[in-house]
Amino acid sequence: MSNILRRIEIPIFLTIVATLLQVIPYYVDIPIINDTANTVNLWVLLVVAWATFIGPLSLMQVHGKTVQKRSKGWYFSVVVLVFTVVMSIAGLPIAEIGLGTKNAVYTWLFTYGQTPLSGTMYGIIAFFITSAAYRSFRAKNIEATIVLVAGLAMVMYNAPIFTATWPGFRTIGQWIYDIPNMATNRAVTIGAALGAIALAVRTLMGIERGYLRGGSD
Amino acid sequence: MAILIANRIFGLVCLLAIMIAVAYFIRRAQGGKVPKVRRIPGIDAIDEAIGRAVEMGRPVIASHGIANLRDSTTGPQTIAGLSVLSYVAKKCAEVSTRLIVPVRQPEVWPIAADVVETAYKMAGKGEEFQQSDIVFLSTEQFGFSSNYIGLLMREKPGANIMIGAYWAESMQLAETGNRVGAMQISGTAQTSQIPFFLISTDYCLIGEEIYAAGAYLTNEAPLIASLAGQDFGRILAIILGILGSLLTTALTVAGNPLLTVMSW
Amino acid sequence: MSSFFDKFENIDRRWIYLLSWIFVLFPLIFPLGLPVPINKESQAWFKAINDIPNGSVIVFSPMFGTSGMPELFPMTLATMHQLWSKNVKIIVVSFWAEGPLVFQQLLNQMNPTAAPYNKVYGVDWIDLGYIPGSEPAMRAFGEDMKKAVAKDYKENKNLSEFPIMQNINKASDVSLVISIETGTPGLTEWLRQWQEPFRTPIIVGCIGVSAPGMAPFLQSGQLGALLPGLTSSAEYELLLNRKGLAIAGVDAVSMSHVLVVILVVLGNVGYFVNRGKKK
Amino acid sequence: MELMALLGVYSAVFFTLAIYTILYRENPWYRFAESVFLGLAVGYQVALDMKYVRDQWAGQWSSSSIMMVGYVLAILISLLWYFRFTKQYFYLYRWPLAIIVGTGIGAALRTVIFAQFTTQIIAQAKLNLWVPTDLMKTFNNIMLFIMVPCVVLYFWFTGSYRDSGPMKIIDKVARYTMMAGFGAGFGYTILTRYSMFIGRAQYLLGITPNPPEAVPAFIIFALIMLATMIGYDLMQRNKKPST
Repeated sequence: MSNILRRIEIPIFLTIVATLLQVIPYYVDIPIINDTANTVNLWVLLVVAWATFIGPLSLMQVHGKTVQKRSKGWYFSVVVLVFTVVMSIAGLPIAEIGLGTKNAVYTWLFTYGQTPLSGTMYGIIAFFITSAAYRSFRAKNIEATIVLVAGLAMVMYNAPIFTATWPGFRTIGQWIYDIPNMATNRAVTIGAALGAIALAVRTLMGIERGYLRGGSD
Repeated sequence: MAILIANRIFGLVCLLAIMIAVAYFIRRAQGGKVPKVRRIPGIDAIDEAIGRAVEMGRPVIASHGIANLRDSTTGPQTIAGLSVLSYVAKKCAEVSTRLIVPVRQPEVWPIAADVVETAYKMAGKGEEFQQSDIVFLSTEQFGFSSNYIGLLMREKPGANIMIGAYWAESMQLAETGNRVGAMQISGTAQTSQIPFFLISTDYCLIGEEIYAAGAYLTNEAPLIASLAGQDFGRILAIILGILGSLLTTALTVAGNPLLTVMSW
Repeated sequence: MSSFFDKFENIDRRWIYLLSWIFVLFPLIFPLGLPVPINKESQAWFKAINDIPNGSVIVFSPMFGTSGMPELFPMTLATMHQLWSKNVKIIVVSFWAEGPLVFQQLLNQMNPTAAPYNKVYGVDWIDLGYIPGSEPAMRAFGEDMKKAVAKDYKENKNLSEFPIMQNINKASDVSLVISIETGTPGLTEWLRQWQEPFRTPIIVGCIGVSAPGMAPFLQSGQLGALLPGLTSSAEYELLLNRKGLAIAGVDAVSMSHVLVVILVVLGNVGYFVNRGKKK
Repeated sequence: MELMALLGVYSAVFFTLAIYTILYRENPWYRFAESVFLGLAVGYQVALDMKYVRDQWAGQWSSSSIMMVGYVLAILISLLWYFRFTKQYFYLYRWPLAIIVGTGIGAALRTVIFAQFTTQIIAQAKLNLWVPTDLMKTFNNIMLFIMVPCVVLYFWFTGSYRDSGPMKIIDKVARYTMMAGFGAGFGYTILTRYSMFIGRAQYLLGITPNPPEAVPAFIIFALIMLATMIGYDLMQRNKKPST
């Protein structure tokens, strides 16, 4: 039994059915398939939502091990575990006992913990960029010089101190944005569309298995 | 004029044409007729970097990005990164150089380990494979990057190869690699990160080049064939665009009243 | 001279970090009041919102979390200010988990029921919270809003109980989507799930990092207007005559960018001086 | 200001500065803040997802028995996610994954051809290469007319025509175009990263509408953290000669 369930064909089959169900009604006008597709789409959202505990559980698995083994820095893992559990429980949607997104602990941790932490975490890159710009942004050859000149032009384009001094900075930056940047990104957009279509074809042919790898084998 | 007016049929025809082209090339490849792929210059750079690490007696670090395998745009990048990893592992096994692989996603770890171990076994050096050199660092983005930075500083690799999906950490890693004197090959399809790889690594694979590199190195027929199908789409896009633009210009010069329909 | 550059080349990066702190904190503590020229992006954004006809239905989507707040929150505040000052119906919905919590922080700072807005919840606007599932969720919401969202976020009541939702069922009932976003899901998903099937116009406010990628959609007209980053937010605040955090921060933007320019130029001068010496 | 809010401001300042200490060196302040971040970031989503499934039940899914069966089925399929944590049956988690991946690919495939392919080509086809009244526009349109196909062709990988002579020129044009494009990316990234830093700095400095109570907290915590880190460094330096 378990050998049959284990077969990779099952998830591949599920993927193909799920894909076709969404695509076909967009081009072929059969109301019943369209309604089914819409309902299944809503149903899938439930399956997505129920997966929500995977994050906390894997985190607890990884950090639980660290605590158990008393590995280096295990007390930081305790911190991780405590905040994961508190945040997960405080936000459970049981308004009857005062939990949920309006819960005081939940909103407090979000406003005064999550907000400053994540804003700062990503903001810290400003420093690394500055030091990298100083160290690595060199006009070594023609290509590097183009990146350098275009990059500096854009930096000036975004800073009012430059554009107020000489509006030309704005014009130059605008040109880089509208012409070479547009051309690059249009090609990238077209390429991404082609990539998505090719991925879909490989999936429908049952040969794209990247997302099914992983786990323990 | 039909080309210039957007409607569903035009899209459907394009979609079907591209899908059929991809499917056709894949079928043909399965029958043994695999299209030729251009050798990406970055691949020579990988050989050079490994050679340099050997000369210096330093290890090689190779990473496949920080994305998982599931996401539709970043998953394929991880797969491309793993394909390059298998090539790097093969080269390292041949010259008996230590290879370290930092991993962020728990689900990718077993695959990375498997890829490297297989490459070592294929080179007849299965006993040299060290599982502890496939290091799981942290699931947290910056936890991963700070550990990776630590790894670079301690091991001082001769080569640092980063191919896959990267986000904000791209520059931290590339900058540190630069500082410890590693020859660096990078590549990502995350457009916003390409500039940082471009300026701070020795060779950067741009965007879709990483897929071509992956397909080229693993020689997996369906992947190469699917590239050929995409190339068909590219040519289609270019021809339509050029013809359309010439037509627009001709009509304008002729003062054709139809143009009001498609005015800016 | 060259020894100066030698030393400078190998300077401890922490000195550069310190310079960054100084160049940002100084103009914040002592505002320089540098002039801010108004450019076409912010004008287009102002106009796009100003031109919405009375009584239209707008979907406003905070597609960002706490990490995007420093750059996007000022424009979110300003845009909501302009929207609430008009007579339009606003549906707030997010496909980023943190979206509703970010919007809650907006409500802590501005009160739509009070003057000058005097808007009634459930009649003039409604907060539908977050729908998990990314692109399929956006599709579901476009197909049938009442099925995709059972209850509102603020009062936890059925959607049919609110007057605003009486005649609004799907994307085709919406005349404009305003998406303030940091990445995926974002514009491309809106285009695929809303604009293509339902022809809904879209305008986007985004972080600077995403701005270059928006160019092809702006040029093709798929994207109606784009407000990229903090500098444009500041210009927009000026247009609204409602100075906020963006205008307060724009001096620091200028100074930090000056620092970057100086460092890059110095780095290159050093590079060429040293290279010349080696030759 | 009430106590909890004041405490909140102090924690927000503490966390902000604790993250910034990494700029000086790796240290326990940073590790602590990082751990809290990790815990919170994973925990908050549970609330929103669970609110969604509860609301959905109260909405359409409890309206008829067929819908109820569908809802229960969703729960049963979702249980398979958690087999990931078992050694023996982990592969069952691929089933819900397959359904979700398929639905996602399907949703994208419906319209990707319009949104990212044909519309872009139509925009390209509308380029007018001769605008007598506006020479700049003529020039720009011609540039786009050349640059876009070149960059698209740069990513052409298969077939033997790829290595022909004219392609070398196209590759060059494409690379120069992209370098300028990536320069633009660099410039805008600087704006975003500094905006984030500025946003946090505005909080630390209590600039309205941020709470002014942040300023004393900023000074206190900054002094404590700097003192501990620099103090530790000095201690280490003094210790060295003796060892």
